[in-house]
Formats: sequence, C-alpha cells, structure tokens
Amino acid sequence: MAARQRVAEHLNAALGAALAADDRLYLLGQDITDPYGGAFKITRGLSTRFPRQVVATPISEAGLVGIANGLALAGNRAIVEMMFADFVTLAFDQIVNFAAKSVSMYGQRLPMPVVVRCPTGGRRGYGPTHSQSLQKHFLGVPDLDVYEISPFHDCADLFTGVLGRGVPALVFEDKVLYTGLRRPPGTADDLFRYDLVGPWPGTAVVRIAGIDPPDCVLITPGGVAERALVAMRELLISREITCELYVPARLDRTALEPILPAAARAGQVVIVEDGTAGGTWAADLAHQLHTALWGQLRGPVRVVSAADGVVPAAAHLEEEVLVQAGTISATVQRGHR
Amino acid sequence: MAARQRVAEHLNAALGAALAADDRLYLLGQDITDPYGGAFKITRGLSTRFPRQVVATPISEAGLVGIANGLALAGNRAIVEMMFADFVTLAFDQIVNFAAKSVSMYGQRLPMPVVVRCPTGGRRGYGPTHSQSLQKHFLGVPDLDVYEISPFHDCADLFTGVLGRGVPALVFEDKVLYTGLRRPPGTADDLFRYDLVGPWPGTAVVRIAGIDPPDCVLITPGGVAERALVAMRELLISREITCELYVPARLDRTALEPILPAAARAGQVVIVEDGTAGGTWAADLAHQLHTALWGQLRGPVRVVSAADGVVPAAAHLEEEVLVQAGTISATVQRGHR
Amino acid sequence: MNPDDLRMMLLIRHFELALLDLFARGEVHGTTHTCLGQEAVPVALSPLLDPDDFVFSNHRGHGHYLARFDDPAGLLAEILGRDGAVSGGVGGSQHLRRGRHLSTGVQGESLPVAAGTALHLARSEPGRLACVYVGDGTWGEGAVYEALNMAALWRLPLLVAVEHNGIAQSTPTGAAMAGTIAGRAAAFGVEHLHVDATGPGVSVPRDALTGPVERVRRGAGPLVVEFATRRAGPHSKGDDPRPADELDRLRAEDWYARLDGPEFDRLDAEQRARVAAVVRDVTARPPATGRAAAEVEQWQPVSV
Amino acid sequence: MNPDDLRMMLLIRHFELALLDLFARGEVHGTTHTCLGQEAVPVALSPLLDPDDFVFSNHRGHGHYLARFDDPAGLLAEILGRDGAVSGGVGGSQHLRRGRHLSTGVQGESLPVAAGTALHLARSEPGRLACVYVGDGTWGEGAVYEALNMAALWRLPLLVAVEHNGIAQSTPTGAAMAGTIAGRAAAFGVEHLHVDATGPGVSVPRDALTGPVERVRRGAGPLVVEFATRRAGPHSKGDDPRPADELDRLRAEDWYARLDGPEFDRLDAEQRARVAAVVRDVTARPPATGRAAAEVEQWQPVSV
Ligand SMILES: Cc1ncc(C[n+]2csc(CCOP(=O)(O)OP(=O)(O)O)c2C)c(N)n1
Ligand SMILES: Cc1ncc(C[n+]2csc(CCOP(=O)(O)OP(=O)(O)O)c2C)c(N)n1
Ligand SMILES: [Mg+2]
Ligand SMILES: [Mg+2]
Repeated sequence: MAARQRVAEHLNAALGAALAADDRLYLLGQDITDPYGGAFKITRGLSTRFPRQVVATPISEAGLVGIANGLALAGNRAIVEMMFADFVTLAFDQIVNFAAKSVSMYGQRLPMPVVVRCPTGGRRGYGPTHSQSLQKHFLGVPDLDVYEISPFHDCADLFTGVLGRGVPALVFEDKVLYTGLRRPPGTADDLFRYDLVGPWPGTAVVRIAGIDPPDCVLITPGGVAERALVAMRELLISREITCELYVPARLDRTALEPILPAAARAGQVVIVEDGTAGGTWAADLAHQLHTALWGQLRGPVRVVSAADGVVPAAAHLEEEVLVQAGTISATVQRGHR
Repeated sequence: MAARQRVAEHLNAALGAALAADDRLYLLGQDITDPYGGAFKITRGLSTRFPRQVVATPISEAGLVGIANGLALAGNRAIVEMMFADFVTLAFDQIVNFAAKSVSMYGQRLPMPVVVRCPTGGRRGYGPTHSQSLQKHFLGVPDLDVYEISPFHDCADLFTGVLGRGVPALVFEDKVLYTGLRRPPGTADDLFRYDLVGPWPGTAVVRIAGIDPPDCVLITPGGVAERALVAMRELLISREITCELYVPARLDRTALEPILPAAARAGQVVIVEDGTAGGTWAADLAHQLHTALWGQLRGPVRVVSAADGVVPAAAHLEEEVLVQAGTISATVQRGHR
Repeated sequence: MNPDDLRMMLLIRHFELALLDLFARGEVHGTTHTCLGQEAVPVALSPLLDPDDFVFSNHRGHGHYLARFDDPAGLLAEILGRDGAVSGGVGGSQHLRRGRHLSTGVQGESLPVAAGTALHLARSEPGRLACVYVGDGTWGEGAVYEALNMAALWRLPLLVAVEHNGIAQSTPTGAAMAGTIAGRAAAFGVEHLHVDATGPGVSVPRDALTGPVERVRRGAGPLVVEFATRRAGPHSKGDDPRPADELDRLRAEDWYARLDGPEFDRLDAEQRARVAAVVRDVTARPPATGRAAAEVEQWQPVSV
Repeated sequence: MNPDDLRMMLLIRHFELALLDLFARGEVHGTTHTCLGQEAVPVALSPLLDPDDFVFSNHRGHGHYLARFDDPAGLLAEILGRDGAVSGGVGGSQHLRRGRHLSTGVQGESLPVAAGTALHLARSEPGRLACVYVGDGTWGEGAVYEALNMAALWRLPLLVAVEHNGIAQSTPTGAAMAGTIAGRAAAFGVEHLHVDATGPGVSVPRDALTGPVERVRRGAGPLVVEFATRRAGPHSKGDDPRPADELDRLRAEDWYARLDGPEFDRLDAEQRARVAAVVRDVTARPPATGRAAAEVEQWQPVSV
C-alpha cells in the first residue's frame, strides 16, 4: 500500500485486486471504462486491464443491477457502480425484491454475490438529487448487507469479504472521502491512533492511548469519521474533553460488542450520521445501546443527524443543513458536566 | 357510517367521499376500474361514479406515480393504488427523488398532494414478494409523510387531511384489515374502549376505563392492532396484566406527547411492528422514548419485529416468521414482575 | 398431436383444474394463477430448451415448470405447503426455482436478470440461452425495455417468450399497450416472431420456433417470440370480469374443447387420474419443511 | 438569422462560456453541465411554446431556461448561490423551477411526470402541451417507455424533445442504444420527427416543428422530435474523453465558428458584454437566501 494514498486510489486498487483475483468477477456501471474511468474516476484503468470483466452499461440503473443479479445467478460475482447513490432508488426493486429475496426464498441458500457501490453524501454542491445519504433505506432487509467505507478500513478486505459472503450488499462511499487520504494502519493522525476490533469487517477504534475511560464515546460511519476527528481534536485541545471514536464498516447489524465496554465506562454516547433523522442507523443503534447498557449510561444516547430538509446546492445553505464538526463537538459538550 | 362496516368498505366510502368533494382529485392504479374494482376491491364502483377521475393504468408503477406527480404539479391531487406494497419499490425514485424533493428544492413551497396507497403485510399466503412490510424504508425523508390505517381511524378524515397538507404521502393498509371490521367510535370491542388523542391524525388509545396506571404500554401501527387486542385480552384474563394500547396513524414523526404520560406511569413499554428489525419505526420510537422518559422507565423499551427472514408462502412457515398475538403477550409477560 | 405433447398439455390442464378445485374447497392458502388455455406455449417451447438453459418464469408459471420438469407432485407440494415442495414451501406458487429455472412474482423484474444470465452464457457457455416468459401486460414495465436494449446491444442469447393472451388481470391489452409487441422489438433492432399457440397442436408452433431459437444460440442476438394464446380461466382464483359471451367464446375456442376421439379420451383419463393421484399423495403429506425438495437441491449444471 | 434568434443563441453561448470560466477560476461550488453547441434546440423550439405550457428540462438545461425566460442573472445567481436565484440557491444548476418550467437531475424521471401534466392539460386546458427535453443517453431509462406508452394510449399532448448529441457523458450513443429513436417512437405508435439542429440557423428547424407541434396541441397525441445536435463542450466541468481530432471536428462544425460578418460581430459583442455585466452584477450580490427570486415566486398561470 502506498504511503500516502487517496481513498479513490485505494478503492481503485482494491477493485483491481478483486478483478485480478477472480476472473468471474464483473464490474458494471455507467461510463466506467477508460479513458473516462467513471464519474469519480474510481474505475480508471480497470477496463484496460480487465477488458472482459469491466462492462459499461447504458443509463439503466434497474437494468444494470438486474444484469448483475443474472450474472450472480449464473455463478459469477458482480460489483455495480451507481454514479450517485441517489440513483440506487431506481434499483430498489432489483436489490430488495430480487437479489435479497433470491438468497432464501426458494428454500435453499442461493449465493447472490452482488455488491452495489454508492457514492454518497453531500458537501460537493451537487444539489438535492445528488447529495443524499440513503443508507437507512436499505437497513433491515433479510439477506441484504449494508456497508460504508472509512479512511481506516481496507477496501480490498471489504470487497473480498462482502463478495465471499454471497449475500447482496450495498457499499456506501462518501464522495468527499474519495479525495481524502487513507489513514495508514494504526495512525489516524498526529494525535490519535486507531485499531480495528471486533468481527469482520471490523470496527475502527480511534483514541489516544492511555486515556481511559474517555469522557464520551462517539460512533459514526466512515463518511462522518473525518468530521468526528476534527471535533475530537478540538474538544481535547480546547475543552479537555476526551472522546473515543468507533467507526464500524457494517451498518446493518452493526456489532455492539466492540462498543459496549467503552460506552459503559464513559457513560456517555453520541452517534452521528449523515442524512436526515427518522428510521435511521443511528436511532436503531441508540435503541440497542439503551437496551444493552441499561442502567450504565449517565444520560440518553444522543443522535446527531442532518437537518430535516433537502441538501441545498449553494455551499452556505448546504452547510446549514449537514452535520459539521462543530455540530459534533457542540453535542458532546452539551452532555459534558 | 354503517354500523358494522368492513375496513374495505370504509376505505371505499372514504375514497368515494374524497372524489366527490374535489373534482380535481384523481385516483390512479392498475385494474381499479369497474367491474373489477381493484385487486382488493377497494375501488369498486368508483370508476362508475367518477369516470373522469378514476384512471386505470398499465403495469407501470414508476410511471403511474410519475403521472400522479405531474397531475399534482398542475394543480390537481392524486391518490395512487399500488396493487401490493411490495411494488412501491419500483416507484421509490418518483416518490423520494421527485415528489418529496419538489416540495422544497426549488426554493419555494410547492404543494405535491400525492398519496400512494400500499396494501401491506403478510398473513395471506402470497409469498415473499407480496407480503412485505416496507413502511420503514420511507421514514425520515423530508416532505414525505408515512401513515398506516387502523380499525380505529376514520380514513375519510385521513385522506382529507393528507391531501390537504400538500405533502406527498404513503398510506399503508394492512391487507388482513380489509376484511376485518371497523371499530365503532369509542368501542374497540366488548372489553376495551378507545379514544383518539393528540394531534391530527390522532393516536388511538385503547384501554379499560378506570385502570391506571396500566402494567404496560403497547404501541403498534394499525396493522398490528388486532393482534395486540387479542394479546391484551389474554393478558388481562389469564394473567391479570393490564395494557394500554397506543395506535398512531402517522408513522413518520409519530407524536410522542399522547404516549409519554401513560408510558411514564406504567414504566414499561413494548412496541410491536410488522416487518423485520433494522432501521425501523419501532426502534426509532424506542430511542425517542428512552430519551424522553430518561429515568422514568423500569426497563428498556422492548421492540417486537418479525423474524429476520422472508415471509414464506406456506401458512405454517409464515406463522413462524410473523408477529403473532402470542409473541406480543409473551413479550409483555417477560417484562412483568 | 404427438402423444407426449398431448400428455403434457393434459397434465397441465388437469393440474390447474385440480388446483382450482382445491381452492374452491378452501384447501389452498394464498393465491395462484392458473395457465388454463395457455398450455401450448410451454409445451411447444420446452423441448427446444437445453437442461442448462436459464428459464425465467412468472406468476402464471405452472405450465412452464411442468413442461420442463414433469413434476406435478413437487409443484403441488409447493402450492399447498407440503413436504417435497420445489421451494420448500417458502416461495409458493409464484416463486419456484429448480436449478436454472426460476420464477418471481414481480412483473418485469426478471427481464434484466435474464439478460444478465444471457451475458454469462454468451461469454462462458456459448450455445445456451436464457428464456424469459412474459405476459402482454408486463410490457408496461420499464425494466422490459432496459433489458431489451442491453440484450440487443450486446447480442445476447435471450429468448423473450411473450404469452399474449390479450389481457392483464382485468385489463384488455388495448387499454394498456400502445403500439404492438412487434414494434417494440423492432425499436431495439430485435428479431420478432409471431407464433399462433391458440390451436390444440404444438408441432406447428414448435417448428416455427426451431430455426429462430437455434439462431439465438448461435449468437444472432435476442429474439422476441410473441405467442398468441388465450387465458381460458380467471386471473387468479376466481376473478374474471370478462363478459359472459366472451367467456363462452373462450371456452368454445379452448383447445381442450376442440379435441376428442378415443386416443384423446384415453390420455385425458390417464392424466386426470395421474393428477388425482398426485393430489391424494400430496395432500396426505406432512407440512413443508422450508427446505427445497432433495432432488431440487441437488441440481448441478450439466457442465460449466 | 433573425437577430432575436441570434441574440438568444449568443446569450446562451456566452453564458455557458462565462460559466466555464468561473469554474476554472474556482468560483463555482458544485457542478454544471453546459449546452455549448446545442443552443439551437431551445432557441428553435421556445417561441413555439405557450407561457402556460409545461416544460421539463434536464441536467443540461441552461439553454432551455434562457431561451424561455431570457433571465441570465436569475440563472447565474442560482448556479453561484447568490441573491435573486431562480430556485433560491437550493436547487442549483440542475434544479430550476419557474412556474411551469422545471428541471431535475435524475435522468428519465421527468417523462412520466410530464405525461401527468399532459393528462391534466388534455382534460382541463386543451390547446396546451407538456414539453420534455431528454438526451439520447437517457433512453436507457425504463421510465421513458412507461411514459411513452401512457402518453400514446391516452393521446396526450406530450412533446418529447430529444437532444441527440451522439453522446451521454462519455458514452457514444452507439454503445448505449440499440435501434433508433425513430423506432422507439414507432414502437408506441408515436409520431416521430427528425430535425437537424446542427446548423447555425434556427428558422428551418422551427418551421419544421410548427405544424407538428400545433397538431400535438390539437389532440393528435404525443410527438417525439429528434434534434440532431452536437455537444461542443465537456460533459460537465471539464470531462471530455473524446479524442482530439473529434473535438477539433466538433469545434470546426460548431455553429459559432461558422458565423461571421459585421452583424454577427456586433451581436456577439453585445451579448458577450451583456453576460459580462451579468457576471459582475451577480458575483457582487450577497449569498442566496434559500427563497426563490420574487418574480419567480409570484408566477401564476395565465389562466387555468
Ligand atoms: C410489478 C408488479 N405489478 C403488478 C403486479 C400484479 N399483477 C400480477 S399478474 C398481473 C397481470 C399480468 O398481466 P400479463 O403480463 O399480461 O400476464 P398474464 O397474467 O396475462 O399471464 C398483475 C398486474 C405484479 N405482480 N407485479
Ligand atoms: C438516473 C440517472 N443516472 C445517471 C445520471 C448521471 N448522468 C447525468 S447526465 C448523464 C448523461 C446523459 O446523457 P444524455 O441523456 O445523452 O444527455 P446529454 O448529457 O448528452 O445532454 C448521466 C449518465 C443521472 N443524472 N441520472
Ligand atoms: Mg396477459
Ligand atoms: Mg447525449
């Protein structure tokens, strides 16, 4: 792994490794072939290296997920790129009613190794139909996994594992993360270090060694992690409040065990997610934590979500709606006594 | 209102009243015209009475919601019937990315009075792609409301209110409820009475007058209410455990206020929903209750959902997966000391 | 008619009649869509299919399954939720899978999926094809066109078997389809073949299919076969709003009403008895286990 | 060319060039798709539209908006998130609404919506139509066909204006479309008209449109107009993987390169200056408020 690798490059390398390792793996999507290499350039070079496996499709989101489903039925594997996560709405039926159902509804376990990659989130000024965080809409479907990449997790490991499970999955990828740097193993930044703990695909625990218990446990998906890091730094330096950050790569059925001990010791938990409140990952996790840590928390688990509105295109309006590092640190402070 | 009216007849009358009251209201769906009158016969007679307003469409779920969206843009209102809620997955984009977004994304409030009716749930042996409870997938979208009918709520009032809000909405209708009876105002059955409380469209509170506090507060959407009633009766008669049942008609942004006082007094809350766990209405509500009732509950809010699997076609297999009255009473008993 | 073909036509017929009878007696939980009147379509087509071709069936799929596997017991067990069920009782009437034969209940959904399997076959198993059954009404679904476009672009071995019975649930084709199936195939540069499957015979339709299907296997690209057929029964259990005179006409024109003679009577009695035995057998079985029948589960492609 | 038409062509051209320039200078947050080379389509079409017709525009919609409303300041304010923005800065480049003119960024989504407005117009405002702009690549979306089918079935006054520029983002039409647009219209029994909009002139295309558009208004049913056009610029900000010689050819054939003379120079300078003034004006404005500009918000249909 390159010393300082952008997440986009990392994803590109991970996809390349997956294609090289398995010639029955297909990569499908719009405008993903060279020289264009995809709207976010994640697939750049791959069609040149794997011309048979990389298939550019028409603008047919439902259709192309259907193609992937068919490839999987026939014993292949498929990774699909949505150009923007927002368009996965068009493939909802293929994902939920075909891919996920097929795994079990015929009275046999049928492997359906189909991965739908979804560039997600705002902060790029693309406007209301190109900036959503739709993860929550796919939670809790039997035999459908939901993941989100982070600067800490190894995407090669993630894709290998997801494909190996034989269960269809969505992998959300924060668009802003693409241009950010992967964190080298162990080192989140100059202040914080991180470990991957718990069951595959692992939960990244970001902390300062030796501080225990932390004042607060933060839990975020990968896309929010950078903002959480900024908040943690600020809280530590300006307020002497210590946080431990947990970043699971799996959003459906997020493993609780890695989080519970620190959450119990800290007694204070804040979960942060992109996207609007209502039927979300964070609320569900908060409910689980309330249950698992009954009697051990100093106050209710707090959830930070985006404001209840569309994601505006103009930067200053967008900023008001989306979760910022400042939102996170203010929330942590409010719970601190 | 007829003395003993089936919910299907009640819905039919409510739609008829809505069409009669507003000649700019359209009703759209597959096979909804006479003599067929819809797969569940909810629209029977309406195309004969309102031939201009009732439009049968091809089998094009995305397309027909799009038609409804266009009608709304042009100053009309539209109620759309999905033949089965499962197919609303095909219209996810039209609902979330067009109807809901249009309300605010142009910098003005744009009324989009579009209601998508979704016959939902299992217990009819239709198999995995015709039995889902997909309510949760539509929660937490700005300017998209989610409702569920119940044997207690007046659907004429519901449709009038929903259309009047000018916000697109889904109305889920439990298929088993169709053939059940509407509860006459005030009377749930020979044992329990009910009131509608709280902000429109109201939360039905089902209880035995004079028992306060109850041992447990139950909260369910309309489709689960009948099973909850059976459980309450059994708990009362066989175990002398008293429950108070809250049935909100609105699932997104469910009003907490009507529930909080009794929940605080009982100290025990069980929320029951159809559909699998994960990112659900019940979990979200549980999190909100944990927060609002911090320090006032005797134990964590418990959530009952369907088992983590598809809804099988065979009756005995389906029964194992779905929430039964027995599941509810067993859960309440486990929390009772 | 070739006695084997007639046997299969009759097996499907008596299977479906037995099912409606079981329904009327309240012995079926859920729903089912019979293919009464449409038997000739799968009977004509199935012998042209390779065991390792993919077949995507739909809600009205009993005939598709029976003509391919001659397994009335497994199918009935699935519909009744009894032991030995094709899909273990999980899927029910609309969700059958046996190896590369698979049905689903969401209209239009399987066309892109079939195209995906055809992409696989074109590349890794040349000579095989993916066949997808689809009704006339299902041409309302956008997925159909997304699939046709990709199948044509990539010259995939996709055989779209359209069962044009003139109706979708309660909707006559003319009220739901502008233009024609032929025009829709032409729109994508896809070959279209019209086959009359309304008669009792299956050899004429089969002969008409043989060459074109072979060309699909040899890489000529997708083919849309439009079978003219008739739905002689209700949409599902008993829902048929068509006027009485139309139903009378359908019954009079139904292939079953047009056949007679001692050979027919013999085979008819034989298949009726066979189905009756299957009904007796299956209704006496214990409940389905949730696991597909053993012979279904053990399926392996002949070669991959 | 009629000076007003040329003025509008040049306004759009200079607007789009100014935008790319602002992008290059880092003054635009987000993305935008310019319609360089395609100006003639909306300029030819817009005068045939009634103020109360519905128009559905798409991601490449600046020309559609400018040709209809001559409001470069409101549009630029929207793209830059400044005061006076058409959609208050909420929508951005791809999400404009002004009365019955509306754009969205999800391909194909607006066709059924347009058909819905056409259903309304047919019944309540006869003589008006719904026009929907759509690119060649967007014919990959199933929604297009669901809409065409219903529009044809119900003979709706729907005008589908196809901007066939031979490419979708990076994908040449031939790699994404089997068959032709003409064939796809024919599939639904929908009238199709081919109009060459590659030249600098707009009166020939406009004349070709006049009769057919009038027929749509009079209830003849939907019409698909296929405009041959060229995308002379990148897909969005700067992404254009087409080979250099193709880009050279496009630039040489571009209408702007093919016009000259004193009248052209005069109008060219005039519109360039107009756009420069708009840029100065808008970039000096305070941030957008999130509310649509007053004149946009006050829109009312002429009569309903
Ligand atoms: C996406 C979807 N929409 C609606 C239905 C309900 N439905 C089941 S069969 C049917 C009619 C299908 O008509 P057609 O395609 O002509 O097939 P036929 O029943 O005539 O064989 C409908 C509307 C469905 N199963 N899936
Ligand atoms: C549903 C959906 N899928 C993908 C995209 C991303 N996208 C934006 S423009 C575009 C190409 C459109 O091509 P075409 O229809 O030919 O219009 P053109 O850009 O050439 O004007 C794509 C793929 C989108 N906006 N919406
Ligand atoms: Mg049919
Ligand atoms: Mg194009």
